[in-house]
Amino acid sequence: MTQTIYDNIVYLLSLVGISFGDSIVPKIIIVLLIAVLLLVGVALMVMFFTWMERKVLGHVQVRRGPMITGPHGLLQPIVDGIKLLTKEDITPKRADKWLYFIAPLIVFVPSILVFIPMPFGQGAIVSDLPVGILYIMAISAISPVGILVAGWASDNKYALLGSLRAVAQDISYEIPMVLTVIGVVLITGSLSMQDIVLAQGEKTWFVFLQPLGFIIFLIAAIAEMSRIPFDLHESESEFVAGFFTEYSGMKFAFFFLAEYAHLFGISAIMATLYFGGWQGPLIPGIPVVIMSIGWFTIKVLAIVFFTIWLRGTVPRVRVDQILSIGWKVMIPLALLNLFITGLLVAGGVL
Amino acid sequence: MTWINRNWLMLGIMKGLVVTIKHFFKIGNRPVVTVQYPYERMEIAQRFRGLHSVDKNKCIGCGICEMNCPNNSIQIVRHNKGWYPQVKIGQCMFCGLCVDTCPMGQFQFIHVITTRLHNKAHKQVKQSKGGIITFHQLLEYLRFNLTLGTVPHNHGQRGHGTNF
Amino acid sequence: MTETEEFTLNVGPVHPSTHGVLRFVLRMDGETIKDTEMVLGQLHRGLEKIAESRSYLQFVPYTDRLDYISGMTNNYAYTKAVEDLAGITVPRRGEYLRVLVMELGRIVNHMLFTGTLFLDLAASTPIMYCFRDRHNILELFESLSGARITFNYIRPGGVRGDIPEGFIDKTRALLKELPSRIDEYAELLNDNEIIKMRLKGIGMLNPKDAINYGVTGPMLRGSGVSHDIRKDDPYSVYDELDFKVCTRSECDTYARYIIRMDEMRESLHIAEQALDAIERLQGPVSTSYFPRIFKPARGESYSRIEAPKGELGFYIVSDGSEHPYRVKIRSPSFCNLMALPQMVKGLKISDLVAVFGIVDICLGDVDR
Amino acid sequence: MNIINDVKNRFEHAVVETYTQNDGKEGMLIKKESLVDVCGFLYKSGFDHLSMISGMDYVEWMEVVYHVWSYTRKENVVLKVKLDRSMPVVDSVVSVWSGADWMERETYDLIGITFENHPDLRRILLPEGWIGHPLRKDYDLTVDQYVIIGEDGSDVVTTDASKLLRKEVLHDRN
Repeated sequence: MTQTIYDNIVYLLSLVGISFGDSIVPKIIIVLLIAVLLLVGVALMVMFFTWMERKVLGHVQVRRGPMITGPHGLLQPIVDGIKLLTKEDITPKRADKWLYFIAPLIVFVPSILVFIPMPFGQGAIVSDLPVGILYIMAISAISPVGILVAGWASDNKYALLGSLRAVAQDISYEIPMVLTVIGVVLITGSLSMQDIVLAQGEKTWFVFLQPLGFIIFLIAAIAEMSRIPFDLHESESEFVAGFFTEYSGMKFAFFFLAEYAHLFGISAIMATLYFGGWQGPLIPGIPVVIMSIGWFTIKVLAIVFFTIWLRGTVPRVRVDQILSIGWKVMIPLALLNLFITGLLVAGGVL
Repeated sequence: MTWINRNWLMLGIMKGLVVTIKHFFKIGNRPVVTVQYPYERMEIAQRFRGLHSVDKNKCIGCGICEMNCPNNSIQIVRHNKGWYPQVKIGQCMFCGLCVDTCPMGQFQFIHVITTRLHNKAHKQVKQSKGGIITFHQLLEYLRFNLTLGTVPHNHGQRGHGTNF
Repeated sequence: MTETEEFTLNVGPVHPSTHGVLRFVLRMDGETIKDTEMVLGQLHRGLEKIAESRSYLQFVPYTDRLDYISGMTNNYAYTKAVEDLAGITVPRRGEYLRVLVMELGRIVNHMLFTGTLFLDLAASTPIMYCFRDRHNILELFESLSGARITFNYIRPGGVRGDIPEGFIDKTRALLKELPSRIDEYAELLNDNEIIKMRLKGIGMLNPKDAINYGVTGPMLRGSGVSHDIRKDDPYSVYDELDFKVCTRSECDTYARYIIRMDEMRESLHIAEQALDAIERLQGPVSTSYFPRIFKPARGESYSRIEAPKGELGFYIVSDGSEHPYRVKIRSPSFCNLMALPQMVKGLKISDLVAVFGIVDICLGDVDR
Repeated sequence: MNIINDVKNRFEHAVVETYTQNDGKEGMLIKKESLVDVCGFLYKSGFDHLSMISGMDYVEWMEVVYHVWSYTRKENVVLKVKLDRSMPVVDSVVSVWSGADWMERETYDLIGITFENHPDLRRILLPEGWIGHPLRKDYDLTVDQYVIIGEDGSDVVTTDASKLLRKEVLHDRN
């Protein structure tokens, strides 16, 4: 049984001399604390991503990116957040009010829930679910529903077309993604994220064992994250802003948060599945927990940097092309990868 | 689609990625070209057509500039016992015909492109050290951004963009 | 078979990829375009009517506002019509200076074209690189004319002012630097698989249709018709310069994009020759005296030049008075845009954006 | 310019007179009844590029001017048709050059010349319902016309400025 954040907090408290028996109230308080910690952590990460995206893209494009607010514009995400919160929240006259309101939440909540079985570091996992990766895949499959709802409820043709595109793309890329994940699971023999990380500590990073699987996962992940070249969710040159054309203010902020939380989530999954998660060389003198979280963060940032770099290089793929790549190329390849992995695992090679 | 099947290596995208990463790390002659406007300004050419200025002592108020203005934005008005051209900047399209046709050569463009309000806001931003600005300065900066003409104003109150 | 229902999609007038204020009314079947209708006129300023109440010289700054991306060629097209009308000849040094600025203007236009085209395809980097280099050319224009977009530089009888101090050196340095920049665009964009996927095989316009629709400029040359007014109906000093007409026969948008890349290089070549000539020749750049009250004889003239976007023509009728009796503008954007419905029929809406980007219009030029 | 002679030979009575523009381009004034025939003949003789159509208002009469260019022969030719100002009607040449479509619409819009047999003769630059044709010499420039959004979302042209959203338009004029 691996340690979770909860266990660690209880352990730390017992060190200071606080302990509690079976009473439920402190437990709930600790759980709520963890939830807040998770939210804040994700929000901070998202803020950092938005800053990093603007900065990296700026330097790719011979610009500087944000410079005014704070040193090198580090406070820019906070200013942006304040701006978004203070903006007028518009609901179109003919929109389906209730669905229009609920859609950002349907998109936002799963993108946070994804982090529950995510091993951020040694002992830094909210809950080590035995079905971890399956849970993640299942939860992240909810957000297309929210996108569809948002597009439909806006009563706007751009939003509707954009959401249909987004859903078609999400669904068609989830299949190769799950199929490649099965390859990893076959090698590990467990669905738990923590076990996958530990297995990579014993063997080697799965990116070396599963190169084909990794490439398929990478492409599918970029599509799932809805980043250029697969950002049909927005497709701003055709559909203005895709499914959130009509959204503004707080609701838009939710979509924005969800998008970047999704980016974080999928980068984290990729780091966990293929780059050894929080595993990495330890420097003596630094606590293992902090060191492992550091390694995890570095890996995630490297993946995010790659997506931003890619965004600065390539244009968007057309909708029929993206779907035919998904169905005609990615899924057969993912099946091939699964087949080879299965053979190797059955043969005892892996 | 048949096409992509033949280009699995995506060499073109790789080449592009190399170009962009070169820019990111500033390899070769690829510097950042942004000019941080309130703090630094670009050099303005000698012939730049900014706001107008007239040498008060030499202008004879002949009205040739008024005649040559394509937009009728120049009027000769009385000012301190003399007649001088007055330019409606909001209407002017800075073609330079008035300057070219001035017989005395005293109608000129000066290298001023910002108005008083802009200058004030820029001063506020400039005074801030190291990019950290106070709340008051932030408000001033926001007001400067808001009054650039995109935001609707109350009726009767003119936008600052045209009220130079 | 499932039944589908057609619907109308309104794109514009305010939309990220209409390059201004153009409105499309699309009849769509899902994502496929069945029919395109364009609603123009949101930027109609009545320039032709304005011309009737301005003197010949006063109208020059208005031509800057036509195709506000390449003001120099607009100035020249109008100026040439006036000079034809009145029979004015310009000193050769002035003509070379005009050719220099026009060819630099062509590079400016094509850089903006490249940037916005790929911005429409959602690649945000090319526009930054293009604007970086465009800025350097605009600096030159600023030192020449005093403005960066609305030059009012070429005027009947010559140009507004001789070259300033240090202009030759700066231009030479720029002409040395630009080829490597253009090569870098090519490296970044030309071989990119996604760009090829997006641009190849769409927006087809066969040579016969292209001619019949009155499409001109790079659009026509992309359809395999080797025609360039600079070569076939030479004006200014183009018959003394060495350059070739870039033509491709694929008839698709990718060919039209590559043609613009090639034209940038050709323009650099022309600009170099023009710069050499300016350095070599002595003398004034404009006729010694262009009358302030200018009354050409009765008559009419039609002059057309190869503007970056296509054939730009001015038809001027004079009744012997100070003001032109009628100025008619044949704008390339207007005529090229007419062929768009033909090119996008049956394509996806994402292709509409790409094809529209490749037509390279400027709404100031379309609506006048 | 032998094309003019060709036209003269082919259509004996169509050419009223020939002239030369100030810039040396040869032109001919033809009768409006035979316009489409002459244009068809020109197209067949290689004049495949219709450079522009301009409408002219000479107060007493009206003219339509066609500037045509040949890609193969690399020659210009100018055609002119004289119209009655009270009823300016001429045949459309869209059947010859498809590119004439928008040019004729523009001419119709701005100067009020009607083109018969045009597939879709509507205003193009100005909204439907605009009063008058601006490029005519008797167009009343003192009347302000505004385009407002009507009840059903379509453009409505009005001379009544009181319904404008932006009232400062009026203030600025004075």
